[in-house]
Amino acid sequence: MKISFAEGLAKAIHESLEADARVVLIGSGFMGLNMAARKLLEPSVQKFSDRMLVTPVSELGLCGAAIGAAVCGQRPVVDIGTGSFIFQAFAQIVNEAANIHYMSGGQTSAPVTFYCLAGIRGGGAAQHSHRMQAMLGQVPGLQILAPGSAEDAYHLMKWALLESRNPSVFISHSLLLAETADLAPGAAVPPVGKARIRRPGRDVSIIANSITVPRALAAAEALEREHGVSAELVDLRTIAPLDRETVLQSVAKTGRAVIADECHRSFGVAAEIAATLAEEGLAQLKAPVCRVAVPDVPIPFSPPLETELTVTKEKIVAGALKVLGR
Amino acid sequence: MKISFAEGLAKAIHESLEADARVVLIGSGFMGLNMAARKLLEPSVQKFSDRMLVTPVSELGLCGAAIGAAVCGQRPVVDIGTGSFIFQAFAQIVNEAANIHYMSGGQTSAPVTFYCLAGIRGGGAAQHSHRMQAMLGQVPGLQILAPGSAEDAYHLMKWALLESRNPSVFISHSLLLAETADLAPGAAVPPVGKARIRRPGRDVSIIANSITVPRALAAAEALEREHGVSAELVDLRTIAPLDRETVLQSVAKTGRAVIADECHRSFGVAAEIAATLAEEGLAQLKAPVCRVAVPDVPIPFSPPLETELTVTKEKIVAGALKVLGR
Amino acid sequence: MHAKRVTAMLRMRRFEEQCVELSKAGQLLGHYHVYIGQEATAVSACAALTADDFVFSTWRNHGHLLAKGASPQKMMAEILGRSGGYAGGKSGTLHLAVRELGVPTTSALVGASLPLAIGSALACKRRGSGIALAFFGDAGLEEGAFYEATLLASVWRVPILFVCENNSIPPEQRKRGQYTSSTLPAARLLDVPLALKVPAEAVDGADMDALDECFNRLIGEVRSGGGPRFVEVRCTRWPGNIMTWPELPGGAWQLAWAFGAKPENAQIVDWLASDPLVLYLRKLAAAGALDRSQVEAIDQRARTEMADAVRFALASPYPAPAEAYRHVWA
Amino acid sequence: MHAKRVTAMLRMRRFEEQCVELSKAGQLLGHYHVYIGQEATAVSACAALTADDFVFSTWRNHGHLLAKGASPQKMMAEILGRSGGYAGGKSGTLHLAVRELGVPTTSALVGASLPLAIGSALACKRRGSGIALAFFGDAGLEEGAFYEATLLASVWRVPILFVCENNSIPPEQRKRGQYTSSTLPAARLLDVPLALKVPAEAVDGADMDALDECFNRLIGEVRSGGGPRFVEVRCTRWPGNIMTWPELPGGAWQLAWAFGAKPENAQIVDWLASDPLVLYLRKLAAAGALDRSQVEAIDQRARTEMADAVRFALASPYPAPAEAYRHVWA
Ligand SMILES: Cc1ncc(C[n+]2csc(CCOP(=O)(O)OP(=O)(O)O)c2C)c(N)n1
Ligand SMILES: Cc1ncc(C[n+]2csc(CCOP(=O)(O)OP(=O)(O)O)c2C)c(N)n1
Ligand SMILES: [Mg+2]
Ligand SMILES: [Mg+2]
Repeated sequence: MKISFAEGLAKAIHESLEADARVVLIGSGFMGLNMAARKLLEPSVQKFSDRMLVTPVSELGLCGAAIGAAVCGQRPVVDIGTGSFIFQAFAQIVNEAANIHYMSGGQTSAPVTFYCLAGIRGGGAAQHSHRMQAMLGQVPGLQILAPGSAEDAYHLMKWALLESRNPSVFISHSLLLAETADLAPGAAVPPVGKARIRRPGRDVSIIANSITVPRALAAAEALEREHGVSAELVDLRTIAPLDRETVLQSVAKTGRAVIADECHRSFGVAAEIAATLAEEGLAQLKAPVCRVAVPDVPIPFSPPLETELTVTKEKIVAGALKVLGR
Repeated sequence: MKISFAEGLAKAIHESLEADARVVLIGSGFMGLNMAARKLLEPSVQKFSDRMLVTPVSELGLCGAAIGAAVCGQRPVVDIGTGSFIFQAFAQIVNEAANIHYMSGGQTSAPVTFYCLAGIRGGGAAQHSHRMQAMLGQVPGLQILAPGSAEDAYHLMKWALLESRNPSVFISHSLLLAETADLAPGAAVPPVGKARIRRPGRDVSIIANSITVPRALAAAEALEREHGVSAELVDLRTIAPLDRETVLQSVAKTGRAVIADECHRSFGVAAEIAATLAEEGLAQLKAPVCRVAVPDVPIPFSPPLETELTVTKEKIVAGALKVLGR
Repeated sequence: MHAKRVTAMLRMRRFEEQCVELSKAGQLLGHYHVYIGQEATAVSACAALTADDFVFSTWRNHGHLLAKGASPQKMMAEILGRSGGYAGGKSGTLHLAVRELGVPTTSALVGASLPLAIGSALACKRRGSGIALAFFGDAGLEEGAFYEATLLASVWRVPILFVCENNSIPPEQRKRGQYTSSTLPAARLLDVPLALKVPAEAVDGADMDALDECFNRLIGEVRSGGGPRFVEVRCTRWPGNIMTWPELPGGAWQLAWAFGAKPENAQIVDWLASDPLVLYLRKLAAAGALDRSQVEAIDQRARTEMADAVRFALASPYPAPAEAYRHVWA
Repeated sequence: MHAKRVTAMLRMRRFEEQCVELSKAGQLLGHYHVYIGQEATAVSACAALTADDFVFSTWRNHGHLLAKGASPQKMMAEILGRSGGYAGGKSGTLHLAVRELGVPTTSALVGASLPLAIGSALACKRRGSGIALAFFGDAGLEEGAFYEATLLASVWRVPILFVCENNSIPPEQRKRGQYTSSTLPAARLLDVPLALKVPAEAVDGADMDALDECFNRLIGEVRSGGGPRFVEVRCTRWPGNIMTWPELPGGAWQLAWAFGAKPENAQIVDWLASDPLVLYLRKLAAAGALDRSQVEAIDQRARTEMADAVRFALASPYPAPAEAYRHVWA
């Protein structure tokens, strides 16, 4: 069954509402400004209106309430809207949700999901384009889900809503909503925390997450087609837990690593992967690693400026050729 | 002249208030709960009471007001208190202060200083022990000052209050307040953004910031004394700008790197340094780099548990011996 | 004075209509917000300001900037992301700011400009000149940032005027006290600032004379050291603002509508009873202060000016890619 | 019932005195906060709660937990960071929580527990049983988190009682309406929740009977679906809480003070007029409801129990270092 990322989200939300009465929606704008995608949620909005809460523009309060409800037995998902609004709620997410299980000595858990549409989306400018997966990587106790495909949008959302025992930040991306994939019923799904090899290869490993997954896939195909390079694509799927093992195994095989990540270059997801390689995979590295990330610059509105900073297929190809010494 | 870190701060604040009428203090608890250190600020509190604002417990509002005042010609420093309270103000610091210059196309600047006492301080537990230098490293437009010595506490604070043209987060540390150093009048001070070689060495580079600077210095001395190892200590001083060049030069000389950092291990300062080495210093590395950082675990209250997670002299020594293959 | 006000309002309206057209034509990328139906507020409030004052706005800033004297050409170029814009294309519509006109920075986050505005007022108080004025929407009152900013304004007694443009008021309730916006549980929106001892009142945003009286008085009080003031401007949402992306229901606004002609679109017919421009024009005409031909001349100039602004903007090149790396650091 | 209340209050007071002593002796590391002078509030409020209810507290949580029935031994062990504590030493005093008693998590950030409490109340509403009660200090009203939480409570009409323990009220103003705490600019602290349509009132925190009446009524209203309620408990700061680290000015509290003996310390003499325990004991004695010897027996048991708690805690080993890695993930 071919589904889109947006369909995957809508399906996961609907099925979760059906499966567990403790699932509550705090907000319902999961598709952002994408009107077509919004329609996909209509059936849930209709059928489960009593499980959706009216939401003033109070991100801190809403996220805190979601945590409190989770702590007391519900399984809420709160729609933060654009990823950049997560900063309004940082105190609750970073200093409450993440710590509750630990500081209660394991007495209490908070299976809450914070959902947002993060990333460089076209015209979002400096204040609506944040990617926060790396920042949140500094927060032990938070799961960071960053699906790069429709099937993972479905699987990870459903897992977060029905199975997870810990707080999760679900990082969606406006520019992924229309991506499609096969949702094969009964196909094996890697456990949460395990990366996926989206494409096997021999010459170079490309490590990607969220929006960079389809771009890296396109890059890998171009590398094959145009340069005879066999690139392996590792889709991290989750930033916490981070599947270092799969990354190390892939690089052990290829000897070369390009990390494609939409975070800012410094202190980004690419930094953590590169550091892991410097620490645990050094002997396998045949060439310096290459981070293909967003420069350390706020996101400008003007389209050509935004494009200049964006991680594209072309830049990933260039990164791969560089680590291959071509 | 021997001064303590706390004296350096107090001296910088006092001299800045004297030198520039635009310097305003929003809050005045710069020394936290350290009563002795608080006394050092008394003269400023007395003399400049009209330049200190009453502060309700409203971190978001206070930081935002400081930014607004800076934008309109003042040079405010806002005392956030414990570093963990910065999350209350994240929306203003991360999404306003950092972006103002850029998104106005260079029209407006915001020379504001956000001050806090961050870090693992003994008994702070999960909610009062945050180190945020790495998280903030994902925010282009923010300067991150993380002095590890009394003289840098003085120089960086004075620079932030009187000279800086951009917003700065000044990361102080309760456990550094009593550290002393020589403040030689007329001694050359490296420009902001330049690391200091605190101790030259041949066999291994130790890269440190904030509280890990004195601990790494002690480790370097122990390495020399007890193991005949000559360790070079690079004190980063600022996390943004980050002086990658000095790190690369040091590692080019020693071939080995240990990064001592109080952030959580994943996505921490150590990750960015290790990534830089994997990308730009790979050929010089004679051994895998070693991160000596805080495990990805919230900070527990209980003293032995806190100690278990803390970056100590001993762990830095062990890290150095490890990269030396001993 | 009347002609000046009418000119200012018509310029805003024609500017915004150009934005809608550009968006439809695919030239204006991303989300944007227009000020149609709220023009009287910016015109009246900014008329009482001086060059020393600071103004803070939101995503819905076009009218505020025009009222402060910004160039429609540079604004439009900015909105289209061109090098000739005020920020060289970096801000777009969301963060339009003109420092030299007292608009140093524009936040597009709900409530976020309010703490900044308090700091600006603090700077005014410290240097002994000017005041701060913050325009914001009714949803601003749902953010903790609004609350903390109000608290600080009250504790520090800084010279700030909070101008909450409540554009969710149905026509019949525009002049009455009840609060009818989104999700604030207050009986009256004013009750929140009042609880923090910030004097607060409401004014009809469709009544230019009431606005003038109100802003002159409140800005006078703030300027003379009276501390913060809060005003809720009650206006009725223009039907073109109800969709996610602004549209022009019934086409461009027609001057004839102010002089008896009836729009075809029923929503517009209803809304005209709340249109500050129509109400003002009718009042002026009734008083013989400004006749239709004078208004037509003003409108013609406004249309020409805004068409020129669009031409200027479209002719302005996009910035060179290397510009992306400038202005990270001052 | 009287004996039960006196017992509860004395247990809290003797527990806190032990904390001060342990801190002086260097056994209690880090900052901590004691509940002396506010005991009547927790005793009265928690008496009206059931096992289905949830309680949220702050850094000043010892009294609240004891009132909910927590074991002084496990509390003290936790406060000292020992393995026998409720969180195995991980929480310390700041985050003391006992899930099985309805205290699932304790935040030590000003205002931060309030959104959590709203969510808890939402959970109660959804499952159809229980209510949430949030104890917090007067500075909580300075945080945007308080504002947003109150707003949500009002919009969602969830069953929550906000209990603001305003411990900054000078004795002569304890019963009057004026707000005298830190830096909130409101005339009355109540004005803020009232503005958001949350019914609010004040009660004298030194008057056990007034507290009982108030909490019984308000919790009844909340429990029967009346939506949120807010109460400001007005109490006078105990002199030992004025320093950065708590002290025992004039030594441990003496029962004789309730029966005519005069403390040597002048601050304590003044404060006794606001001590809920002294006032309650005098009232009971005057009414012949409880005599001195009965109280002495109660006090003796409380002292013994708390001395035992300290012994238990000191005998409890520190957790093994490997424990640091447990409970990051559920
Ligand atoms: C912190 C934050 N949350 C959410 C948004 C998304 N958002 C943009 S405009 C808007 C509604 C604003 O309504 P109002 O304040 O009444 O202003 P209006 O657009 O009606 O002028 C929202 C929720 C945002 N920009 N910032
Ligand atoms: C967000 C945050 N800011 C600041 C602090 C530091 N702090 C701890 S207690 C306190 C004062 C609290 O006063 P109040 O709420 O009246 O409670 P009380 O201690 O008087 O019971 C402050 C400012 C904090 N813990 N959290
Ligand atoms: Mg509105
Ligand atoms: Mg208090």
